[in-house]
Amino acid sequence: MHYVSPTTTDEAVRILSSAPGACRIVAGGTDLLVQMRSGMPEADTLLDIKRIGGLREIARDDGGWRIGAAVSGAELGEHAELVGEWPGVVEAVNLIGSTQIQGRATMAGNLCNASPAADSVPALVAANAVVRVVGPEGVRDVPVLDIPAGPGKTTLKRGEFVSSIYLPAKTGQSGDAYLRFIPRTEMDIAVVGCAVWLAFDAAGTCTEARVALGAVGPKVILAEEAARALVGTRIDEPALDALVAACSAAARPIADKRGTVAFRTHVAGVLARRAALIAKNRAGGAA
Amino acid sequence: MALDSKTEARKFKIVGTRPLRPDGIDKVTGRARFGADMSAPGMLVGLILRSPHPHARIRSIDTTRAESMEGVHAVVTRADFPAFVEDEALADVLDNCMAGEKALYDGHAVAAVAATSGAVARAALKLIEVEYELLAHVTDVDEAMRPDAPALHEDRADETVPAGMSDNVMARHEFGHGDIDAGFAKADRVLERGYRTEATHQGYIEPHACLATFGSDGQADLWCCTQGHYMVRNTCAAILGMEQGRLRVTASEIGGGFGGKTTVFLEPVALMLSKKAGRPVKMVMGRAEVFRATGPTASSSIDVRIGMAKDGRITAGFAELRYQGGAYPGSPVDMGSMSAFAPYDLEHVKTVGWDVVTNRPKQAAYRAPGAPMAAFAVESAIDELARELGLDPLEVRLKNAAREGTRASYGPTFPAIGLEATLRKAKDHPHWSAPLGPNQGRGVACGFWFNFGGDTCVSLNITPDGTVTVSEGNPDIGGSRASMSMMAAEELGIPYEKVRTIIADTGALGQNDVTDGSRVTFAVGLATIEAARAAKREMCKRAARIWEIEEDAVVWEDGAARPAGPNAGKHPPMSLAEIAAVATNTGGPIAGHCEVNAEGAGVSFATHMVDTEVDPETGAVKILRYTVFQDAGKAVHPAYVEGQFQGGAVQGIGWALNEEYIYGEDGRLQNAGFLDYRIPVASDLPMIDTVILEIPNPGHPYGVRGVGETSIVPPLAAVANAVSHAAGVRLTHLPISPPRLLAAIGAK
Amino acid sequence: MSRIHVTTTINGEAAEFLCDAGETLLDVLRDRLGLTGSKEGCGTGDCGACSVVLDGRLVCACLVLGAEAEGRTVGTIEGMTTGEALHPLQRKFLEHAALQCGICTPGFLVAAKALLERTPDPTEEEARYWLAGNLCRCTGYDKIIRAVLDAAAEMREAH
Amino acid sequence: MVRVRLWGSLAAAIGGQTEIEVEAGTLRELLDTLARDYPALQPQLERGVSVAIDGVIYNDDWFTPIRPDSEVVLLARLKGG
Repeated sequence: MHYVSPTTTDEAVRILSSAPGACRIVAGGTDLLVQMRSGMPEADTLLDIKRIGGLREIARDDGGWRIGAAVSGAELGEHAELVGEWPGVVEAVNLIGSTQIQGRATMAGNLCNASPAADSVPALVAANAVVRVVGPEGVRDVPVLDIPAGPGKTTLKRGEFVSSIYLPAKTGQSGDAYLRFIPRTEMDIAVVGCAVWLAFDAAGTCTEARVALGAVGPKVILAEEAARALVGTRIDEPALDALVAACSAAARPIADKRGTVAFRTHVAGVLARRAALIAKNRAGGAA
Repeated sequence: MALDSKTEARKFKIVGTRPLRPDGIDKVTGRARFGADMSAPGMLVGLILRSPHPHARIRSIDTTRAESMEGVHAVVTRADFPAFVEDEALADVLDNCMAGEKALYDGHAVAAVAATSGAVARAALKLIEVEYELLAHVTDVDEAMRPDAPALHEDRADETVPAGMSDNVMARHEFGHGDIDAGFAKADRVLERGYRTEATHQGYIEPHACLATFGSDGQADLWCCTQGHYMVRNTCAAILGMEQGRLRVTASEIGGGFGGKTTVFLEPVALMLSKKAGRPVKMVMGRAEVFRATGPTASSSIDVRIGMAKDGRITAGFAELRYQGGAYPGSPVDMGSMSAFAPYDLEHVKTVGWDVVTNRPKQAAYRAPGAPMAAFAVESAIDELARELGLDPLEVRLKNAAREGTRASYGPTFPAIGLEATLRKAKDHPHWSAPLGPNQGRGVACGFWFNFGGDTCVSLNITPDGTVTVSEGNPDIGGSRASMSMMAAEELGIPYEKVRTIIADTGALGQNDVTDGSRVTFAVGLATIEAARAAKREMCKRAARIWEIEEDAVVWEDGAARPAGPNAGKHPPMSLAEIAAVATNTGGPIAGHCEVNAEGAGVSFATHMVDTEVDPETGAVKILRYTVFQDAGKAVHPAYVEGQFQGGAVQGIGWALNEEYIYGEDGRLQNAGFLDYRIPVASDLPMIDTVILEIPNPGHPYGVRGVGETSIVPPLAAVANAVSHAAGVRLTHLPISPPRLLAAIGAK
Repeated sequence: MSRIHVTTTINGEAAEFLCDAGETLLDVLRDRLGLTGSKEGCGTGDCGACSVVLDGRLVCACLVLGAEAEGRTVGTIEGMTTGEALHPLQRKFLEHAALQCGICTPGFLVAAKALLERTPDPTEEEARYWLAGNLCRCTGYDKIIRAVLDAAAEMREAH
Repeated sequence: MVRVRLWGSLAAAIGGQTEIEVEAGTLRELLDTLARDYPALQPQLERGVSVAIDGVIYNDDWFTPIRPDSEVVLLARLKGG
């Protein structure tokens, strides 16, 4: 096994494309090292991206935010401006693991680990975030929704890795929120997760909505029916009831050690309602 | 004489205060050495190969490829151990440490290697070829009791088991007195209900670890984290067929045990690897191994029938308890059956317990083994009856409370006990009358546990400068070195700081029983006091010789020998330090020691009160407030007594709400890690309030009762009662995980 | 397989070691440098017993590669004491009997110190959430939280 | 004579007697006499018992005195954590 820590993306892409055997990216390492311990992936090369220039930066970009792939959850949480604009995304990232995990774990890693229960992914999907992928054939920008392919699988091609995630410019009256259900108050994997992003016109009518569900399918679900239930409403009770029904209908969960099908289906709706109200409040509409 | 009260009325100077613990600095600076913190020159790393199958016959094990790998110094299988171990229980321990004919659970050890590094050892494990013949398995207690269930063993059942039952039923236990049918006939209301609890793990943060060095002269040394290094010595010697005196065991600092370190797992294997390799071998379990292969407690299925009169008097109680204790006989169902109704004064009571084996890891003791699940069932039923009859649950318990003179449900008549006092304190406490909000509920429950005594040795040495060292043989799990130093200082009349207590290795003292059964503060404390008294007698003797007066004309008071009787005041008192300074001249070094089978341990009771809030939309439960009321007899170091109360309560909260062993259809453990085996974290909890009661134990010079275990007995029921009230639906299956609670709310 | 040579700073002192690519910082600290104060309770970042500070960030040493320490600074429990003087947190843990077995104590102390450096006046809730990644099975956390809040109060007064 | 109370499983082993009288002044005499006079108790005695004498539980101390008027109760062997 080899450990490399290149300082440029080009160098990283070259190693990733040419290193013999399996090459694994080390960003925060909080999933990778656990998997290595359980003997799961036989990595031949560990490629640490934290020393690549720019990958630990949070930068303004075209009114939105470009977040380097090696930025930790703790760094995101300390960025007041970002938190002000995308509180739902940041709280989703900050929910991952403990304080110690936050010191290391990255949003890009959470995405590329491709767990159906990843907390940040529904929030990124709701935020319509875009992933910048670098690889042997250059750079491409991909919607977050298109990165996970299924449990543990991504659509990244050999030699590619995520260099940053872009959160679009916050528009007028808009707000996002993410809620998850866990049995304890901390330290658990989401049994259900739900993110809601809402935009309103000056009259307080919802003009746009994105609702995403986690841990209720093999990958994150963009619940378009649920979003339609909200658009054109003032997020009133009938709209919320429709949202709840649509989220429960969109959920395709399995039963496992963390929850039953019935539980996940029901709680998906419960969380959607609660998250929608928080998002509405954050957008400036009185909840 | 053993039958009389040993407790003296006295005013304590040190006992009851809160000094700093003697091992404190080491533990806050990282210097303390735990099981995995020791190393030896030339040390090898030992690792275990474990069965991935819940039940399989081991047809063959081929270790040749592993043995020939570079860096591998020894490979061990069951064939390396003695073929026959006479004691059946010890034979089971060996079989659990290294499988014989069959692998009996997912995680059962089947082979081990010692190699120059962990990486080499891991690679070597992959080269061991085990041929398994897969067998049908069973992990559920009720399923295992069906006559057609896959059988783990043949002909292992006690004579107590009726013919025709499943081969997995190992023993039947029955306790009680009176005529329950007559009792039920007098009831105004009879409640019958079934309860289930899932298996939980002790969850100590320190995985098992040891370092073994076996010399070619047949002498061996072992360093390990254990609740009883004398037990480790005796067990390993028996399993390895060696003499006890040739094995010296040193107890490391121990990172939690709660009963789970009262047996051996790695130690005999490490010794055997070291013997074969001719080098020291260190073995440290990973967390997944701890969950898969070390002592969870039993899971249970319990049916309760209780009759109650309109005024709250319990007219009869019956419980049938079925515990699976993993792959070998010995679940604590007997203890559950004895303790189920122990808090109550019942004319008619009967319990029947069934000990059942399943394809799960061999259960190990867990804090008041067997009692928490029994208390959950009985205390839930009493709570439900009280509600139905419109009675105050504390009043109902007070009305039925066992007190001095009550014939216990398990047989004997109670001496002075503190249950009633805990109930009265609970009733008067502001917690009981505090208002509750919507979706909130309050629960109470009582709990009982025995205390143990047993073999105990203490050697107390007076140094030439008048400081004191106490050597004892019980690993210090939660501050016992502090309490021993306190009792020695109290007895000698010297400052606490003048006494230092250490845990001696097995070569230094006689036999000591395990740190279990809440016995240490009681039994080692008793021996420490006796050792101090012996030293005082010797010091009085020395003073008498110096003063040239009769020995019995000298008394020990306030840390000094003083002439008494007709000689009173004729000589200035001689302090401990002054006597120590001339010890060489007056007969040689001064020591006191005590070797005793400490009998006369008391029993212990507690009442717990908890407020919970339920989220009716998700089934989430929040613990809002918690108060423990427990009798400590005499709290030697109240801070550590509180700590025992709080720790037990929180372990019980975990058991009640989220902790459980989850097995798949394939018989494999699905949550062998702290991520999905969910012990409570700091943000799950409020402060845990404690009220210490002191009803002296007549069997101890200071009135001490063990406090370590009782605190885990009431919380399962207390939490379940509180959640049931908050949710408006009775919860009978622990843990009350959110999916389970939400389903119950949905079904009401 | 060649080992990696790492030069780093541990508890303020220059340190260097050789390690394998897959070796964790926790293994390096414990097995190569003899710093056994950081404990392994799980090896998967779930218990916090191996908490250390890496470039000012609280992390689990079991989830950091030894090789990643190159050129960085590492703080462990062994660096918490200045000479003979205990850190106020260490003293308060003793005074409040905030440890029973003591295996989780180094991790709690390192994590609590990181908390108080960022939040000198934490609420009970903040302390509980910050420390949620540190498991303690003995105490029920009550005395630990009290010790942390008391140490915070004392440290604020000293300033 | 000392009256000894048996727990349910033991009582069943000797035909349902819940109390028996034996001649014993110490714990050892008690256990020896029980083993001799009630062979059906032998398996349990070998597995180990605890004995409550006047409400206090004793395990193995042979010479623990038993008064004629003592309350003596046989118990399953205690195990703790």
